[in-house]
Amino acid sequence: MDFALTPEQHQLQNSVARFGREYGDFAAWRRMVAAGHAFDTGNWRHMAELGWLGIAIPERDGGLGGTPVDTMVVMEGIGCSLALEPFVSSCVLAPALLAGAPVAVRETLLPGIAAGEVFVTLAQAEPNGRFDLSHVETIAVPHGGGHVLTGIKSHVMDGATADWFVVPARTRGEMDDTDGITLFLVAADAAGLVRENMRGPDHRHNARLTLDGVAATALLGSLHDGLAVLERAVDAAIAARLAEAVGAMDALRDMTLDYLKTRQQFGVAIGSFQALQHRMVDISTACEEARSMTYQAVLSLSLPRLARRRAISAAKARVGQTGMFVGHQAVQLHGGIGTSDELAVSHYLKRLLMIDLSFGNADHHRALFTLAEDSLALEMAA
Amino acid sequence: MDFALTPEQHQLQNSVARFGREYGDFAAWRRMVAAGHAFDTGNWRHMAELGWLGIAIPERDGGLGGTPVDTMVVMEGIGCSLALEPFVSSCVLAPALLAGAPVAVRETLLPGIAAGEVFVTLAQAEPNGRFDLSHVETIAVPHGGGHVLTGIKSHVMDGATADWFVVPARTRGEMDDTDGITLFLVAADAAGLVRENMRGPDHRHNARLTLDGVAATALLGSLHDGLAVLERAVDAAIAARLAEAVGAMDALRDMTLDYLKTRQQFGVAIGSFQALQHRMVDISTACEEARSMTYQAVLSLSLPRLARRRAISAAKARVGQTGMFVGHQAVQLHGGIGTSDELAVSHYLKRLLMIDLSFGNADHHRALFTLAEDSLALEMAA
Amino acid sequence: MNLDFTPDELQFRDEARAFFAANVSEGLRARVRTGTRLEPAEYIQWQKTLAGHGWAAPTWPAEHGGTGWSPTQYYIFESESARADAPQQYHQGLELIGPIIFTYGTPEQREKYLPSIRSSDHWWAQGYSEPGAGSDLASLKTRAIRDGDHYVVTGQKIWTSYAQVATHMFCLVRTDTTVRKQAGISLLLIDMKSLGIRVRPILTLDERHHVNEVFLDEVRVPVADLLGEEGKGWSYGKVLLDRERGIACASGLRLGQYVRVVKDCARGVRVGRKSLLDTAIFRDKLAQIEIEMVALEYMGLRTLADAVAGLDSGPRASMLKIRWSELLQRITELWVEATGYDAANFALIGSNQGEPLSGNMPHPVMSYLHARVTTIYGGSNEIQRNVIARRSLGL
Amino acid sequence: MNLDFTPDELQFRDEARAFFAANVSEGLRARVRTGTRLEPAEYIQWQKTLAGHGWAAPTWPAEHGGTGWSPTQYYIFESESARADAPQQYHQGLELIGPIIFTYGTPEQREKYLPSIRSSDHWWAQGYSEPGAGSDLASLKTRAIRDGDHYVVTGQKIWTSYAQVATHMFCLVRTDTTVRKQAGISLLLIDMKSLGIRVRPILTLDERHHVNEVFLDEVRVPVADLLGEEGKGWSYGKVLLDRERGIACASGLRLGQYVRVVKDCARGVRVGRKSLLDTAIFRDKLAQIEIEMVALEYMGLRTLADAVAGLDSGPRASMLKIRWSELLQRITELWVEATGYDAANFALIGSNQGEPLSGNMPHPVMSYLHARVTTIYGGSNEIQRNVIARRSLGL
Repeated sequence: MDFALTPEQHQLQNSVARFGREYGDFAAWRRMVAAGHAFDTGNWRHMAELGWLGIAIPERDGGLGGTPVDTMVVMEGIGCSLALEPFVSSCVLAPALLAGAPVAVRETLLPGIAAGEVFVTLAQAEPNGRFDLSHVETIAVPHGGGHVLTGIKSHVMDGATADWFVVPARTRGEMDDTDGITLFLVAADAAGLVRENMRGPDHRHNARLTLDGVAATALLGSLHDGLAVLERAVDAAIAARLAEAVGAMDALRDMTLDYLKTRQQFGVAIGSFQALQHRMVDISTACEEARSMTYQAVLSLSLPRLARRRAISAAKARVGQTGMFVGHQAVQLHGGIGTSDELAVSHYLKRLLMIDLSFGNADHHRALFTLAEDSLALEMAA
Repeated sequence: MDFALTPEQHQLQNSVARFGREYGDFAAWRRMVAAGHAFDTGNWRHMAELGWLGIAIPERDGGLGGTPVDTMVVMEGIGCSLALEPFVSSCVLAPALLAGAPVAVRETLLPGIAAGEVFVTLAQAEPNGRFDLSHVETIAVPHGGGHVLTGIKSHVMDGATADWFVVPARTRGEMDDTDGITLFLVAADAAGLVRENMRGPDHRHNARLTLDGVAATALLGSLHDGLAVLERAVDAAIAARLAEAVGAMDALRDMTLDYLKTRQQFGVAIGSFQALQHRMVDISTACEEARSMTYQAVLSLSLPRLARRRAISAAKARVGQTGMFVGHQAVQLHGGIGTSDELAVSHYLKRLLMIDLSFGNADHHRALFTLAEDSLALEMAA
Repeated sequence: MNLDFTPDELQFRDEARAFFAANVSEGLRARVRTGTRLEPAEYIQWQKTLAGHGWAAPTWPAEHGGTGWSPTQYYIFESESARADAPQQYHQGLELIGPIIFTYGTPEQREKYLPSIRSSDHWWAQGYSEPGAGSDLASLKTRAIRDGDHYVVTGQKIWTSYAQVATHMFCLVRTDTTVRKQAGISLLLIDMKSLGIRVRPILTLDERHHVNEVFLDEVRVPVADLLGEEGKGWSYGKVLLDRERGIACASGLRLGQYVRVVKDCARGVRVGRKSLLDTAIFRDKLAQIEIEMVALEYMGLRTLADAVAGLDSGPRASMLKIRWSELLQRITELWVEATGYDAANFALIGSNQGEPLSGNMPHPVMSYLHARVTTIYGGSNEIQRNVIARRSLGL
Repeated sequence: MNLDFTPDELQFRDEARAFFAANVSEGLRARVRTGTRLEPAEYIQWQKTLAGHGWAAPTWPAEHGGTGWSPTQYYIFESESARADAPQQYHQGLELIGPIIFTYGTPEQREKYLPSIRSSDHWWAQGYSEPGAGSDLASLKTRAIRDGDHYVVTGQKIWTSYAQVATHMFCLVRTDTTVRKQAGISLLLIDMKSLGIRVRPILTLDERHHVNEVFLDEVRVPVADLLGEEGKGWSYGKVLLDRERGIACASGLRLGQYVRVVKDCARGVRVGRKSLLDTAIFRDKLAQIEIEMVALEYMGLRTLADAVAGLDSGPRASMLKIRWSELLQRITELWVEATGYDAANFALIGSNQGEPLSGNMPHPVMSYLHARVTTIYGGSNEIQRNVIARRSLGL
């Protein structure tokens, strides 16, 4: 049992930190965002050259076959520098969703993802589904040897820049049935697909898709049985996302501590006030909690389903809460200047808000935690 | 609109304060409790002489016919001095429960209550009923012109010293039906009644009753229709109880503030530490909130049912929460000494804990608040 | 102790209710219900509507053109306004400088400024905070040097709301640098058209422009526009801070508007076969907030009653500011939570850039972000706690 | 980075599991599950059971009669113990003075004291706090004056756990009053049978007697029972405080016991036709606590891993103490809440006085009350935050 990184992971961490220093200039970030870019394509190319984009892709598919810990190391750096690159969607979520895809599909997409030339994301959320993965109203009907899809996918992370979508659609059963969900690959330029692009408060470029008889390019995995793959892929994506949160929280902690030490009011540094000191301690403790939770989430990805689900939902709930706490307190302790768009502080808060929301918020995951907990207890009793 | 007391109420308040100074000695309180007394009978006699016990009793029944505000003034004093006298049960709850009772019953009991010679309380709670007033499993069956009762009343406030119990029992319908609940008067020495006496962590003497074919002395009010009277009486009792909480909270606030100003550590009064100052501010704010909530609860007792229910449940929930906060923080800020049985601080905490619990806790009343809120909205829309 | 209105007050309530029913258009109502700050033009229009009815200055005495209402009438006015989803009045002229002008100003100043505040022909901005003087206002550095009939003002103000549209700014300046801290500070009324004033917008975290930096470079201000006495500006400033908290008290009444909006939002969100509003956990959180709002309302009423009775309400104004801002933040957090993934929709991009989004977006997120400011401005909640500890608890 | 145990560790886990299965009687298990502190006799009996298996001192090196386990083995031992509802060991001798004796003590002191700690033939009490020196230990006043081969000790200690049964007390005393604060403090090992010691019980808010005042009136302590060097007692004391927090880390594992008890309790409570455990609001609160416990567990594991690797874990020990005590309080509050009106049943009175109450009463309330102490003792949570701010954040 240890929480140490391997020498290779240490090297990766150093490389991520160097990357952050070289590319993580906040003024440049603001200019990029103001110019309406979804992310920095130069950054993305560089990440591809460093091999990071293939970390979660098996070696046989042109990737590095890395571990969730490797992904975590990269995501912490991304969180720390507020990078908007679609790493989780294209490089963590998509490879996991394509795990059971036909060889031809894997050969087409995965090397391209690793090279940073192909963008894939998941189009799961529906207008009436809230955060429930099994809520699939989008219908897939057989047509000419394949399937055509009709439905609405209301929030597609990084959807504005994706070339392909993995779309869960219903091939049998009722609205919230766990059975009857099948994963399809849909091209962004497919006929019948309408894409509305929207940016978030965190400046990510997402999309809303309306599918009206869209022909799927391929069926991924087995018919009716897509939920297990979807759930596993989302859990891997959550773990990565939480590492991003940890990076963002640590960055906020550091800049807030620095501000407390330098900002003068009433003739002294405001960090000399005990009430602010104690708040700062609670911020630091929240960062430690989030990091511990993220480690256990990352390490749970190889466990059996229920243990994994319990760990991931516990972590998602708590990192969301601690992230919001740190975000809110960082703004508060900065005072007026913390509410300015010109300072990075509030942008980290917005990113943490979106992370708390992504893949379901704390309330949702507390409920899932309880479900997993009860099922584990039954299993134990049996 | 005003929150001022009348001159008479001011006089009452002064009299209550004087009473508290004369009788509210904590060392004497501890001796009394250690001797196993339920309360101080001398105090009780004195209260009777001052007329307080008849405040909530109509003049025609030998009382003073006072208002809920008068009751509030007395209860604040009781809370402030940690008095254990069964004022709420015998002098607030019982008179309200007897509102629709036959004249003979009223004539027998109410003047005695006002004189401090008769003790009446409510035996409502049942083992499977949690906090629900309509959960009545105790059965009343007609017998020889009256009724006999069978069931268990698991928590009877001040039940150890009561001469009479008002017992809600089911005369028709199913377990949680709102219809079919009838109020009966039962003598403490009735055949078939077994009383187990228990003291609380707050040293109140309560009881658990087992009724096995106990003949009721009288039916109070109308058959099947007791719930409305019960609910109204409990709401009046809650308002009184909250005033007690306000008295206890203010007492804790004052002694904690005093401690902060006198206790020296690291060469200064601990009240000079900003983190403790801010905590003390939050304690004071909690006391203000509790007082405001109690005023609105007391003033709501004359409103139509839904508005009253909304007000009472809001107040019960919030005063419970703020009371626990103040209790916990008072102990915490006192440090080690705050955890000693020899100091009053922890006894106030225990009393506040029991008040939070009495008539249903915060969770219960948040649910009732929502019920009332939704019904009011429907009413408004109609 | 009673909560009943007198017959006169009941009649006034009906009058106010009728006024709001007649004068708040469905469009304006919808705008208010987005939960975001109005544009200056909207504030001005609403102020003119009130002025047309003689209700321009609800807290001012009649002799200065106010309504001369009792605190109870003001409470009725504000609660009917909130109930009708009417806008709040923009307060900086009306509440933060007007009362100082009619209390300490010269007859000329009263005549020159008060009517235009009521009619909203003048828009006042507050020039208090400086980059180095936020919570610690007494350390402000903007200098005013007497030069004949003028002060020559040089310095920098920050977080100045709506300086970009303001016609005037009331401004704390240092007229004497030889004394310490609060002493030596004066209050000037500055015409924003004066030479030497430069306004730099600051975009806030809600991506809106309502605050600014204001640079003053040898701005000449007539001595006639000194408010009160030289060197006493600080004491007037403290009156302002107290009044600012008074506003927070009335703002408490507005929280109900947000709750209605959050309920509407949650009612429309499906969770399985239920609406989000009918799920236990969400509804319980909402109930908790509503209950705390009842407490806030009654703390406000008690403060009001003290005002009617001419009593000092102690630290309750600061407590109200703390509780109101904390509750506003929690309500808006819950609003964002209710919207679910829609919260990610801040603006359309690409071909339909600039078009409105569905589902009331991005108002919940904007309100949430803007609400972060409320625990910072008007004396941060930390400062409020310091003030209560020192002044009221004697710590 | 991995959480896997080695084959040896897995074998040890099985051994520990079997040991607890065989040695924790159903009665003891039930006793532990009441959630209240054991009686001294029960602690002693359990310590003897462990000693009989060679597991008397799980954190001590083998050379001093400890198990010599790795931190991972200790973690396994503690988690299996918690899982089996086994008691915790009483820690004052084992953790608070034993390690100081084997680190700084003379060979004679080691020989005299260590075996009896392991066998629990000696029961040690901690004589640190004084009426005027709680959080501010450095201002303690108990004097020790050298008189030949003895120190003569006069003063007063407070909050001394189990002084009424202790055979020995390790005691901070002032041996030099001419220097300030920490300097001049020494650590003495005092036989509780010495003349001049008087123990006055303090009843705590849970109505139990486990702490005391200890009055020392010219108590003669042999110089041979000075631990380490004169005037350096403070530095050993700091080591003790750090270890005390380390205990809190292991205590985190015990929170699961409470959660099981709360679940059992809530399962038996009816709300309408459901069990309380199945109601959304209660279950959600419990889930929140369980989730925070997972975070605590992993913060503890990281601290443990740092210990294995010989790394400084920074402020995490203080953070663990804060989070553990806060969670324990919330769990016990929820336990009391679950019991409903039964929480009012503290003791039978009248004819059946002293008989046990139904439904596990009054354990929930006693646990809840006792838990209030945990944010105060071992360095109050306020002090812990001060320590983190100063040492780790540099504020």
